[in-house]
Amino acid sequence: MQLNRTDLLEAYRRMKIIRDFEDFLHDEIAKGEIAGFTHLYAGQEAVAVGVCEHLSDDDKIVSTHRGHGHCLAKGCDVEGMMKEIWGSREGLCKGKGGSMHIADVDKGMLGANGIVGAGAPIAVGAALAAKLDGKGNVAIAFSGDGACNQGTTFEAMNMAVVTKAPAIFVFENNHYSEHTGFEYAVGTDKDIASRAEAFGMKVWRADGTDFSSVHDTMREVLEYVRAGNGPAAVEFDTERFYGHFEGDPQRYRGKGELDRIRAERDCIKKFRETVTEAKLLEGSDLDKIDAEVASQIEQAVAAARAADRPTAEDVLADVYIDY
Amino acid sequence: MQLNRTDLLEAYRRMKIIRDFEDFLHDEIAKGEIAGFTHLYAGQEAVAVGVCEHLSDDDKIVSTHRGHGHCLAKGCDVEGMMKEIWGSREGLCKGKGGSMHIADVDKGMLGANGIVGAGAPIAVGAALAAKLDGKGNVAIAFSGDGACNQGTTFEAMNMAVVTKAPAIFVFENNHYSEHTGFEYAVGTDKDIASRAEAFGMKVWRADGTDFSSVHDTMREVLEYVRAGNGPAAVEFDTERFYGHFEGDPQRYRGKGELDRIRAERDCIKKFRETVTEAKLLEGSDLDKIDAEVASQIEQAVAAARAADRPTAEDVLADVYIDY
Amino acid sequence: MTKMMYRDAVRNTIFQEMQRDPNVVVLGEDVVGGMGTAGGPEAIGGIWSTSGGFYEAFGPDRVIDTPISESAIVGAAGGLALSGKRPIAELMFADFIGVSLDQIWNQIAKFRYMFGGKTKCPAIIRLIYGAGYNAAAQHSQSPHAILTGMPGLKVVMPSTPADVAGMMRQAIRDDDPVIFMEHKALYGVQGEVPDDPDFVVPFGHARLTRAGQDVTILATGMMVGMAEAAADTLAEDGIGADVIDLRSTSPLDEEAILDSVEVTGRLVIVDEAPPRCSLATDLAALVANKAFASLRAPIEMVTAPHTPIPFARELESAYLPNPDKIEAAVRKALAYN
Amino acid sequence: MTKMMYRDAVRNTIFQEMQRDPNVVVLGEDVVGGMGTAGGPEAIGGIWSTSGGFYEAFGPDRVIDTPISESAIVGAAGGLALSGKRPIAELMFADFIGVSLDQIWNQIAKFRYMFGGKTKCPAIIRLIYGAGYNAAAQHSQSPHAILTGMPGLKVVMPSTPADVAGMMRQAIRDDDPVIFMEHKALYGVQGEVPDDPDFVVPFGHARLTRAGQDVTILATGMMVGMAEAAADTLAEDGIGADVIDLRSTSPLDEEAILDSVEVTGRLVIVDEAPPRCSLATDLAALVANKAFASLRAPIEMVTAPHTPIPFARELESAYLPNPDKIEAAVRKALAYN
Ligand SMILES: Cc1ncc(C[n+]2csc(CCOP(=O)(O)OP(=O)(O)O)c2C)c(N)n1
Ligand SMILES: Cc1ncc(C[n+]2csc(CCOP(=O)(O)OP(=O)(O)O)c2C)c(N)n1
Ligand SMILES: [Mg+2]
Ligand SMILES: [Mg+2]
Repeated sequence: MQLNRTDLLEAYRRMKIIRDFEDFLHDEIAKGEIAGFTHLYAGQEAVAVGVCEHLSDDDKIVSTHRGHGHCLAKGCDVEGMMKEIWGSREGLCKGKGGSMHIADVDKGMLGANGIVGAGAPIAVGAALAAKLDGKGNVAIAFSGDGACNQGTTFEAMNMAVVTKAPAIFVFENNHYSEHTGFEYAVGTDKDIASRAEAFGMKVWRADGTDFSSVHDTMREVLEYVRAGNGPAAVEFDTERFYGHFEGDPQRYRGKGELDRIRAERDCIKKFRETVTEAKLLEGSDLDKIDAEVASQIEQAVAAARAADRPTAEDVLADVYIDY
Repeated sequence: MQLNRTDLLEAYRRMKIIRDFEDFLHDEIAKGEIAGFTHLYAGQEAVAVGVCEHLSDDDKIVSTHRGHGHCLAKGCDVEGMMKEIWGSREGLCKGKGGSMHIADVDKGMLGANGIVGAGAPIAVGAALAAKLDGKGNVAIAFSGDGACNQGTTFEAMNMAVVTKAPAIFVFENNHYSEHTGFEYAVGTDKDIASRAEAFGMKVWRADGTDFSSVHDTMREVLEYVRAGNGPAAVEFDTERFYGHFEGDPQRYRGKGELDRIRAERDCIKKFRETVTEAKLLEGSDLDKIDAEVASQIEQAVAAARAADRPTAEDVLADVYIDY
Repeated sequence: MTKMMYRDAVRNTIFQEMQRDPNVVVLGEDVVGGMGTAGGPEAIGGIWSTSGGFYEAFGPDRVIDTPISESAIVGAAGGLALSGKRPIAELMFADFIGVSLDQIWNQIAKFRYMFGGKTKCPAIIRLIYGAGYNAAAQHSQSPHAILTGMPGLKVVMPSTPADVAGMMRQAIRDDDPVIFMEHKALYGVQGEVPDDPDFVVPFGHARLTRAGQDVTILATGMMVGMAEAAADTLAEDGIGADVIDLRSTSPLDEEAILDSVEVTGRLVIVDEAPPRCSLATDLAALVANKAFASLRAPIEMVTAPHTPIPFARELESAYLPNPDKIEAAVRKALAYN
Repeated sequence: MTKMMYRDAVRNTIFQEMQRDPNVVVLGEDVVGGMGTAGGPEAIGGIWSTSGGFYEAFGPDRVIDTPISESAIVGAAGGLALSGKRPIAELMFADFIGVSLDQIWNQIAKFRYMFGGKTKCPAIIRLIYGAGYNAAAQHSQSPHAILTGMPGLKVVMPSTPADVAGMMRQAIRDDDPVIFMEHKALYGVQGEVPDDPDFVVPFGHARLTRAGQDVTILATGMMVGMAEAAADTLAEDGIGADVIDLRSTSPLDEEAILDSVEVTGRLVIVDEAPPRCSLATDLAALVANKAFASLRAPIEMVTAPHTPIPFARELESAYLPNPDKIEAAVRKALAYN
C-alpha cells in the first residue's frame, strides 16, 4: 500500500459511501418507493475507487448499467445521485436519466449506460480527445465480464490500438452476466485480459477485492498510458453482493457462495483489516468515517424525499439545445 | 499434394473458371456495360477452391462482398452467375441481387454480402443447424482482414466457441481493406489467427497462394470440426490482383508490388508449375482445361447478353412468400 | 379455453410448437438461465419467464443460451432459418435492435428478395418492448415504426393472451421473417386462450374491440386498453367509437381501417412512440390518401412527444398517451365541423 | 460565388471549418486512405473524394482513419463530442447505420436528455445515401425516416452544392448531433456556392424552388430535381406547382408546407424510400392534421415500393420515383373534385 493516511482515509470513505448507498437502496427498493431497474454495485467498490482515485476531472470514465459505484468514485454528488434515483427534478439528470443514466460530464463521468457494451467506443472517443489535447489525460471504459462479449467492446479495443488512444479498458469480472456464468459465456480457455492482449494491448490482472492491489496496478497502468504508449487493459476479479438487478433471487449461486464471498471477499472488510493490522489507520478512524457516511446517506435520502418532483412540462425540455 | 489426377484437374478447372470469370469482368466493367459495384476475387482462387473442394451441398458457406470466387467454388452455376451480374431476370437471383448478393442456398451458398462482417454470425447459425442435425456438416464464414475488425466477427467467434458450433472462420488476409493496409487497421502484434485463438479456438495458418497448402490445411481443419470439437479458424495469406473495386487505381501499392505478386504469388501459376514439375499432370492437360474454360466463359457471356431483362413488375415480387 | 397470462401465452405456445416441430429452436441471452453456474441450467428461467422448462424438455441444441451479442443472436437466427430451421430469437429489450439492426434490416428482411425469391427465412425475432416500467430512455422504447417500414419483415403486436397465442403460432408456422413484439406492461394481463393446438390468428386482420358510429380509434399493444377505456367513457356520453386493434402493422389491415373511417369520418390514432415518421403518421397518410372523401375532420394523433423516454414516474406518465388524452382527441375530432 | 461540385462543397466546407476551429475532427474508414501501405497516407483520399488533403493539413489526431468498425466510429464520435470536440464521422454508406444504430439512436441522440440537459453532443454523422448506382439492397438505401423519427437528432438532406456548404457549416457549428445526408447521385452536380466563410443555411427552413398555385410538391435530396422536372413539364400545360425542398427533415419547416397547401389545396409528396412509416407519411399526416380545411384532394405520395432495392438497371429505375410518376400524381390530385 503506497498511500498516505489522508489518501487511505479518503479511499475508505469513498468505498464506504458506495456500500452504504447501495445497501440503503437495496432495502428501499424492496419497499417499492423507487422506480425503474436498479443494478447495485456493492461488493465491487475497491475497483471503482482504486481506479478513480488516480483520476482528475479531465480524465474521463464511461460506465455501465451498474454505474453507481463508478459515479460516486468519480466524484458525482451523493445527494444529486440520490435525488436522481428518486426521480426528482433536482437530481443530477433532473430525473430524466435515473439509475442507468447518471452522468456528470464536468466531473469526467460520461454516463452510466443501459446498453451493455456501449461504453467502450465512447471511451475511445474521449481518449482520442485527450490525445488531441496532449495533456496526458486518459479515458477509462468500465465493462463487465458479460459486456466483453459484445462486438462494440472488441471494436473499441482494436480501434484504440490502431489509433494509439490513451484508453484503458477495465474489465470487472464478477463471474456473472445476469444469471449466466462467466465460464459459459466467455468462450476462451483463459481470461478476459488474454483476449485484450490478442488485440495488441498491454494487459494487467489483479484481485479486485483487494484495494491496494487495484490501486497499485492502476498506478502502473496509468503511468504506461499517460506516457503515450497507447491503450491498456486490466482485469479485476471481483464479486457482486446483490442480485443482478433488484429482485433477482440468485438461484444460480452455489450453496453458501454468498456467505463465503461476504466473509472472504468483501473489499471493505479486507481493507479495514489490512490497514488496521498494518497500523496504517486505527479502527476508530474508520468507525468515525462509518458514522459520517451513514449520516451523509441519511441526509441524502431525506433530501431526495423532500426534493421537487418533475412536472409534465419538463418532459419536453432538454432534447435539443435549440429547436 | 494428396489429390488424385481427377481431383487435381477439377481443382485447376475451378480456379481457372474463377480467374477467367474475373479477368473477363475486369475488362468488361471498364467498358461500362455492367452496372453496380463489383469486387473481383482474382488472385485468391486457391483459397475458395482449396476450401470448398472439401464440402458437400449440405455444408454451408457464407461469403463476402468479394464473393464470385466462393460462389463458383461452391458450385454455383457459371451462366446463372454471369446472368446475375448482367442483371438479367434469368440470373441466379433474377437480377435482384447482383454481384454483391449472389446466393444459391440449395448448393449451401448462403450469399455474398455487401455488409462487411455480416456473414460470420449467419455462418454460426448455419453451424448450429448442422449441429442440431448431427450429420457432421459444417458452416464456413469467409472474412477478409478488414472484416476481422467488425464487431460481428468477434461476436460470432465467441458465440461459436460457447455453443460448440461446427463453424470455421476462414480469414483471407490479402493485406488490404479497401485502400488501407492490414498492418494499420488490425491492431495486433501478431496475426488474425492469434486473435481467433484468444477466443478459445484452435487455429491454423497457411499460404493462401499455394493450393496444396490450403487444401491440406483444410483437410485437417475439417476433420477436427466434423469430429465435434467445436469451431476453428484458419488464416490464409493471399493476394488480390485487381483493385478493391473496379475503378480503383491502387495507388496504395508499392512500386512493382503488383508485378511481383503476379510473378511470385499467382496461385494458378504456382499450381501449374507444381503439378507439372511433380509430373502429376501434363501441361497439355491444363491447356485443354484452359481452352474449355475460356469457351465456357465466352458462352456464359453470350448467354448473359442474350438473356431476358427484368421488367417493372418484377420489382414487386419476392419480398414475402405471401402478402 | 384456458385462462392464462400474456407471458404464459408466449411461453406455452412456443413450447407446444417445439413439441410439434423439431425444427423450432429458441436462442437468446439467459433463455436458459444459470448456464455455467453452480445453480445449473434453468436455475432461473429467462428473465421474462417465457422459456421456463424449455431447456429441460428440448436440450442445448434447441434452447441455445447465448452470450451478450445481439448481432450474433439475430445473425445466427438468419443462418438457422436459411438452413431449414425455425429459430425464435429473443432480444430481451426491443431497444437492443440498436446493436443488431443490420442483421434484421439488411440480412434477414432481405434474403428472399436479394436471392431472387429462391429461399425463405422463417426467423422470428421476439422484441420485448414498451414503456410503463420507468426503465428510462434505453429500455422502454416501441420501435415498431422502424421495423414496419422495412420491406421483407412482418411485424405483429398482439395485445391479448389469445392474440399472443394465435399470432405466435402463426409466426412460427409462417415462412417469412416475423418481428414479434410483446409489450412488457401486458405480460401480467390475463385472458382466455383457445385450447385448439392449431389455433392461429392470421396476420393482416385487425380486431374490432368496440363498435361505434362516431369516430374510429386505431391502436396497438398497450394502447388498445387505453383506447378502450376512452371509448367506454365516451360511450357514457353517447359517443360511439370503433376501437380497432391492428394486431399486425405489416401486413396491415387497410380494409378494416378504411371501412370504419368511411362510416365515422373521424379518425384518432393512438401510438406509444414519438410522432415523427411513426405508425401514427403511416395510418394517417393511408386514410388521407385512400379515404379522403369520407374524412370529416382533421386526423388526430395521440402519441408520445418528440423526446426520449424520461425516467421519473411523473415524467413517464406525462410522456405516454393515456385515456384522457385519447378522449380529448376524440372530442376535438368530433367538435370539428 | 464559386462554382463547384456537391462533393467539393462537402470537402471544402469541412476543410475551411477545420482551419477555423481546432476542435473539428474527422473520422471514418479510408478518410485518409493508404494508411499502413507503401503508398502511404492519402495515397488515395476518402473513397468519395470528400477528404482529400485533410490528413496532410491537419495530421492524424484530427483526421482519424479507422478500422471497419462503424459502432466504434460513431461511438468515438460521441465520446469526442462529450469531450469538447466537434467530430465529423463518415459512414461510407448510409446503409451502415445498421451496424451502428445503437450509438446513433441510444447514445448520441439521447445523451443530452438522459443527462438532464447538462451536456451537449455536437457530433455530425455523415451518411452517403440513396439509389441510382445499381448498388442493390445494401448500398442504396435512404434511411432518413428512421433517423427523423429519433428525438435528439437533427437530420439534414441538402440537394445543392450551396445548401451542402451552408448546412455543413451550420452542422459543424451546431451544438446538437446532426445526421448529414449526402446523396451519392448528386455528388457530381455543379452549383454556385457563396464565398462568405460564415455562410450558413439554418436548419428548419425549406427552400421554394418553383412557385405555383395549383399544387404543392414536397421533396428532398435527389427527389428535388425530379420534382422540378415534373413541375417544368406541368408548367407547359399551365399547371403551377410549388416545389418545396425541405432541406432538413428534423427540424421541419412546417410553416412552409402548411402555407403552401393552404393556397394550393393539393399535395404531392415525393420520397425515395419505401412507403411505410416514411417521411412521406409523416408529411401527409402533418397536413391531414394541420391543414385539413385547406385540402381539396387526397394526398398523393410518390415513393419507392415496399420492397428492398433491386440490382438490375431496369429494376432500380422502376423502383425509384421519377418525373413521370410525379407528374401523374399531380394530375391525379388535380383531377379530384
Ligand atoms: C445490449 C444489451 N444486451 C443485453 C442487456 C441486458 N443486460 C443488462 S446487464 C446484463 C449483464 C451484464 O453482465 P456484465 O457485463 O458481466 O455486468 P454485471 O451485470 O456483471 O455488472 C445484461 C445481459 C443490455 N442491457 N444491453
Ligand atoms: C459494414 C461495412 N462497412 C464498410 C463497408 C465498405 N467496404 C466494403 S469492402 C471493404 C473492405 C473489406 O476489406 P476485407 O475484409 O479485407 O476484404 P477484401 O476487400 O480485402 O476482400 C469496405 C470497408 C461495407 N461494405 N460494410
Ligand atoms: Mg458480470
Ligand atoms: Mg482484405
